[in-house]
Amino acid sequence: MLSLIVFLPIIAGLVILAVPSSQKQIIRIVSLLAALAQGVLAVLIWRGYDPALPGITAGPGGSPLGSFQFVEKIPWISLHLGGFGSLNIEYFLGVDGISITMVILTALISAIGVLSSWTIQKQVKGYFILYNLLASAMMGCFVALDFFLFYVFWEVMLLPMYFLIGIWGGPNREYAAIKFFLYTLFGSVFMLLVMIGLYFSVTDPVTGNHTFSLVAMATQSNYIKDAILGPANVFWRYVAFIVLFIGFAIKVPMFPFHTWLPDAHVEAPTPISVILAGVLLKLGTYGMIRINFPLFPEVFRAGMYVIGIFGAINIIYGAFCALAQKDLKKMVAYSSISHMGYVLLGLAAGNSEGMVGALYQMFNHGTITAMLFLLVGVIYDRAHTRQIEKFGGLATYMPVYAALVTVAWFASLGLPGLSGFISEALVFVGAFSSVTTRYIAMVSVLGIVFGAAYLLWSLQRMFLGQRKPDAAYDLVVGEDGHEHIHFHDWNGKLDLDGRELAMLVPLMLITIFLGIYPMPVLGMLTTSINKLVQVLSPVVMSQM
Amino acid sequence: MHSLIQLSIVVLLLPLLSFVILIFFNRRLPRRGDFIGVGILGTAFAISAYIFWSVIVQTYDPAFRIAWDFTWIDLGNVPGVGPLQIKMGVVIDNLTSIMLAMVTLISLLVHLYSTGYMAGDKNYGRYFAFLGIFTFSMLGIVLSDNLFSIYIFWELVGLSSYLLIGFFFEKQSAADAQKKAFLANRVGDIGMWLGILILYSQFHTFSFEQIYANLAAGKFGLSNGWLTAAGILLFMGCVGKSAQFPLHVWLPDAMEGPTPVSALIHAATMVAAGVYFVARIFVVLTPDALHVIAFTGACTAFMAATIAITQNDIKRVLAYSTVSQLGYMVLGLGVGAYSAALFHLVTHAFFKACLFLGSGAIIHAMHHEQDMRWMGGLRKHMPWTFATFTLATLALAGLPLTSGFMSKDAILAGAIGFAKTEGGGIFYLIPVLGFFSAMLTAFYMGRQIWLVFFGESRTHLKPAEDDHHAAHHAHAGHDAHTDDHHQEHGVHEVSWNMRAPLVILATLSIFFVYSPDPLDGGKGWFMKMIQTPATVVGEANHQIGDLRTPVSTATLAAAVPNVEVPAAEAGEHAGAEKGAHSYADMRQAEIVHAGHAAHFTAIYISSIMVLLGISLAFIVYVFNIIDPEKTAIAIRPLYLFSLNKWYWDEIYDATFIKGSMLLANILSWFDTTIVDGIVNGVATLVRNFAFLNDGFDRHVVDGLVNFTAFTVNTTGAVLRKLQTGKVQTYVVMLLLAVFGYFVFYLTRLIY
Amino acid sequence: MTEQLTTIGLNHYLTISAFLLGFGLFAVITRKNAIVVLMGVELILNAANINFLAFSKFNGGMEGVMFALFVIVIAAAEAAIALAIVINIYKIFKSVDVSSIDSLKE
Amino acid sequence: MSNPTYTVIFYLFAAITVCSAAFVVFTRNVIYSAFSLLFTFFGAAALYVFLSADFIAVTQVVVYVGGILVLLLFGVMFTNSIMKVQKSEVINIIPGTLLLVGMIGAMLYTFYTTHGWMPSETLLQGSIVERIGFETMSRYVLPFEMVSILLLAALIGAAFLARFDKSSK
Repeated sequence: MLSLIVFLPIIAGLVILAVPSSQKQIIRIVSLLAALAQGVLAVLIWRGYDPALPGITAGPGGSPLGSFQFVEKIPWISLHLGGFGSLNIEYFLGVDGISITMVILTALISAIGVLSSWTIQKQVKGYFILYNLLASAMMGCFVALDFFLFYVFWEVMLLPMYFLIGIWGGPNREYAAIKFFLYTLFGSVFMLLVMIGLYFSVTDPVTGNHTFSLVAMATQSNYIKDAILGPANVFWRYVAFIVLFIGFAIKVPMFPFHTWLPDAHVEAPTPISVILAGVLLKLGTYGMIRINFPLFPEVFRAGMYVIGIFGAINIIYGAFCALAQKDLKKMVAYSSISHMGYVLLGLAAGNSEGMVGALYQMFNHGTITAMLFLLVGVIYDRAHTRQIEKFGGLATYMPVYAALVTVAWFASLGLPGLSGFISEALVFVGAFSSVTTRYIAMVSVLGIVFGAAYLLWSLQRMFLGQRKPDAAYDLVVGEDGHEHIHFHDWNGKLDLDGRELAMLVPLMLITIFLGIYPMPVLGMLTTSINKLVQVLSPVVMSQM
Repeated sequence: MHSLIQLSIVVLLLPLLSFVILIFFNRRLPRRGDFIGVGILGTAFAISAYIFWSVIVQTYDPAFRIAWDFTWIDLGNVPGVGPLQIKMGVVIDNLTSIMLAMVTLISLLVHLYSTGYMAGDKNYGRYFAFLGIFTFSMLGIVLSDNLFSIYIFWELVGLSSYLLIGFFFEKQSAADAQKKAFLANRVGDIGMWLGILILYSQFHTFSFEQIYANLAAGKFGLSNGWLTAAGILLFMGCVGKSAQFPLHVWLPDAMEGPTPVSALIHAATMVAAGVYFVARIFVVLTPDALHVIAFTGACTAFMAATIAITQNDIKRVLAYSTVSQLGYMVLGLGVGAYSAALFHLVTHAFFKACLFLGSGAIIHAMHHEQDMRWMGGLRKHMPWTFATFTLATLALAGLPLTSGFMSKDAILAGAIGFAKTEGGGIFYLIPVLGFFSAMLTAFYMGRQIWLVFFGESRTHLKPAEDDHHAAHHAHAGHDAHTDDHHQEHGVHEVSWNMRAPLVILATLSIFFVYSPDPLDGGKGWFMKMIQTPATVVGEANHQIGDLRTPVSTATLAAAVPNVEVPAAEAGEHAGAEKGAHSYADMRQAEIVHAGHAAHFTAIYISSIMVLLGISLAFIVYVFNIIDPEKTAIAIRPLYLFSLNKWYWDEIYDATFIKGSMLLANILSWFDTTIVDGIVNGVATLVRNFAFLNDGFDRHVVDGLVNFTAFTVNTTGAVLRKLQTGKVQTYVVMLLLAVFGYFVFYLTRLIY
Repeated sequence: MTEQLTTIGLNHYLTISAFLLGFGLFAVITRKNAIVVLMGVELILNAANINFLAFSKFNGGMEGVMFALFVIVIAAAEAAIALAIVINIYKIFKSVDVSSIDSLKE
Repeated sequence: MSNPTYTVIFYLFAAITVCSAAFVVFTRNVIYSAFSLLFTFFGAAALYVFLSADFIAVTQVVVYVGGILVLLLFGVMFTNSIMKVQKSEVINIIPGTLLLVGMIGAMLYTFYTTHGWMPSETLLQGSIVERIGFETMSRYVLPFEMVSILLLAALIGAAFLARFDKSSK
């Protein structure tokens, strides 16, 4: 099941490989079908998922079964390294509460991305092959339970992203692409070191030899006492936590490591921005939840407030930067920096409310930001510019677009009734309830106002009022006597066309539904999160 | 589930239904579906009228309360807390049922009125949809039984107000106003949210009941300072929503919206929501928090009144008077005159809605002329409007026989009592400010009446091209129905669907609706039904147990004629009635007692003040004994100070807005220059190191290598001769090699 | 000696194939005309065939025969391809002079 | 087998083969060499018959004479004007000659000095067509199939290479 959902896009990619590159429509349809099939599988997994099983750590008897679901566990690589002993790598997939939502999100966003890639004209074949590879790698990251496998998917993900930005990107694409690539590579190199260190300090309780299994690693009793990252080696455990955290924080992106994001977004084509903001950023926080925190709980508890402070910086700093942007897409990019700050804050809270909020925020941010970038892409297709000053009074002429933008913008600023609100609220509830992050939460509440400020301001400048004299479009009086606007070299539908609606409306419905009744997602989360909070709580640590 | 609960949920959902229908299908429906909005609201009002009837009239019980809730979010078995659910719910008590009836009634009237006022607008259908969602959110606030859902509907009210203020979004001013309103509300909401968080973080619940029970049981884990902070922070929500100083600036700008919207949202209901919320959380407010609230209210009332006297825009005058009246209510709550404040909320809702709708009628008749300086003499042309407007004005000014008189006087009495109880001194500032604002109110309302309705028409005095007027004609389509010539004969009485609401609202501003005794609201049903709940904080003696035990207290409450009795009887009889009237701590009891002692003092002073104000208005505007222009010049600085609204907008613009924009620019510069600069710098550093390394490589390592390289080079030069590129040459070499091996093999073979 | 000349043994065939091989190599090496080079190749293949068949004849196995068969088939394929290539070369270089085709040089 | 006529015929064909091969190599005219190659092939076929591989001989005639030679002639006609004698068409003649003489000499020396050949007493007798068929279908079926695929590929490849190229026109 999981292998299928992971490798389906790659299969589609191979099929596309066989299609002659002139058959653009066939290529698109093939990848769309693959994405839809993935979606169907995701729904099946969702239906078959049992929210009662906690996950996070091994179930009874140290085996993942009974704790994780849809588990696929077969030996993959087994090398004998002489002095180092033997290297056992497993092909180990499985989902629990914290990955099931991400799996669904990934399937959803991939499908949306394919639809949005319909307008790509340059080297369609290569584009979609890389796209499908990327989709597979992302899905793999979320379901991999073997650290080595996770790392493989993690690295595989980089390359297509690099090319997709570097070839299909905007004018300054090479710079953005190489920046993204180096940043992430920098992070993952450390991850590799920590991974090897962990391998040699963890033994599988069942077989007794070293293992990469994250499930085994998540149980502190599996650590060899005086191994390099064993419980005795406090210093190295701290170092490992920090470098691992940096590796993930780059993906999030967290404050000092965030500068690749605006460049990448501004240069990337719309579907890639959607994927990037919708799924890739989540990988950072997902990695923290899956790997960073449960493997080093005591370090996490020591560093809670630092993470919280960085989260607050992300929230407020991102909001301010967004307030100052002139490029709409850059503004949205900074807004997603700000919103990922909420995730960090919720994680730093370390209690169930906060962590549930953080995970729910990951899901909602995926859908909402995807919506934002799609909407930005819509106007960019028409006007070939994203300068906010170049618009004005659009609401009069593109009512549907204006309405959708309003909903998306309000969802992004956390309006009740839309999903973003609940997650932010839960994050704040959690962060405030935990004594560690209480004051941080009080500061970061400011983010609510400034978030509203930049979003409403851009909304006003672009859609309300009258057309600006130097706007990117002309006013023409149509045959019906009313004034219409006309974009230079755009002869498509003025307002949203069917394809764009097909991309946006589902996301919008999800946002509204989850804003009114969040339990479908939260119900899957809570058990695992409560288990995770237990794992992270000092009580469990003291027991061993 | 109690039948009233079901009905109330129906009431809550009906306007939402209207919103959904109209937002999607208004263009397909006849008349853009306005009848749907009106009809649905009519139904909603009928149901809530039934609720009102069965709660207030049938079960005549001050402690009436039914609630129902359901699990909205289930967080499972949370470590350290245990099973944790976030519940949503509905509560119906006297306050709720009264608010329910009030909101639906005014909303219905505004819907009806708008069918006339907004007729012909190009977004006519959307307008009714927005009214629908606003009513939905407002009812949500009224019905909520927990802080979380109140916060949700709070924000939704903000949203609908945003949408409605910016209804004419082509106007830049409207777009600015809606943004300003939303942001100002957000600032308030932050405080409110933090207050909610403080309470939640201790009790892990949002429900009023559980929070109060826990507080009363003294389970609050943090220091008392936190509790006061919680009260003040929660109050900040009210500051934002009901436009209290210092966040009042958005309300006057909100007048950019259509006038019926101003009547519904920015006079009657939404701004009152803040006061309602403070009343809901009244019991958690510590005395210190109450002091803050009282002073805020007093300042607001006074400041707004001083601003109102110099405004020329008819709607702005009313807006500032709204701010001022809201200040009264907050003041009332602050001083502990709980029921008086809520009484004023209701009465004010009716007469202020009447005033706004009347001004709307005038503006409509004057073809979107809003400046009072160019009106006048409308008395003859619009008798209905004149009558109702005047009646509402008297109520607002607080003359006897009106509803406003009773409520305002009750508040002021409470203020005096409060000052007395708190031991005078600075606290006397509050009643003083209150009375002074009462005088100012009378003055500016008299001025308005005179300028608008009396004298001769001054339309011709108006400067030829007036940007204000042009701005009104700017929003397209809105003038479709108004012929552009606005001579006097264009002025005429408005049609019935705009007149009927005026009449109804005016009727509701007369005293007998509320109390048999025109001089004492305390004798009326309202003050009996709405009674001060026992505080659960401060020096509370924990009587939370019998705070809300309906049945036993019902008969008692019915038996008690009016409010000061329990305080009196509290002295005589045993504490049975204490439970009944729920003065959990003596402080409140004293305040109320002193308030009722000060009842007639308040009446006298306020009547004198009102008469003073009205006579001043007459002196200035009717008999022209004092010429307003000359006065204005005489006290020019004060005049300008008032005319420019105490320069609040300028101050905020200079400090917060400019400041945050500056900060934003600085930070983004920091982002692109410093942070990114560091990143790129590291990259360059690495590259330079690479170059350095390369140089070392070339000069030292290569130095050793070069000799080998040279030899290799020469041999290569020789061997290159053989590289002819001709296949056959290669074949020759190959074969020579083979031949060589062959010979070698043969020699081996031989020897 | 006469006996050796009159009774036809393995060496006779080997001698013939040796000559064919030598001539073929000579042609491949020295001739400039690509066609003639091809002919040389054919000669070499024939030499090989003769050897195959001779050996299989003189130790009674079938392997040599089969391989000869395959060699013929492959020779046919090779000839076809090679000639096609020659034609292309002629199209491009307007000559079949092998020595003038030295783009392998740089 | 010391049948004199047999011996004579063998020498005759051997002479035809070798001489025509020499003529192929040494004549300067492509057409001549092509035609004399014909004789070489026939001679070779005859020798195959002597080696009691008559099927191979027939194949040799059919494939080489019928196919390859015709191909070669076509090639010649495509590339040269017929009967034209090309001047200076030999390169590195010295190593060529050396190799020719050396190789042949060395090989003959080897053949006639080594007595390593020990012909088994069971010689290949009679017609072997049936056995070829049997072997082809049983033991050499995989090479057989591979060769057929190779032929197909060669066919397509040749057609592709020598196709009428529009772009060059």
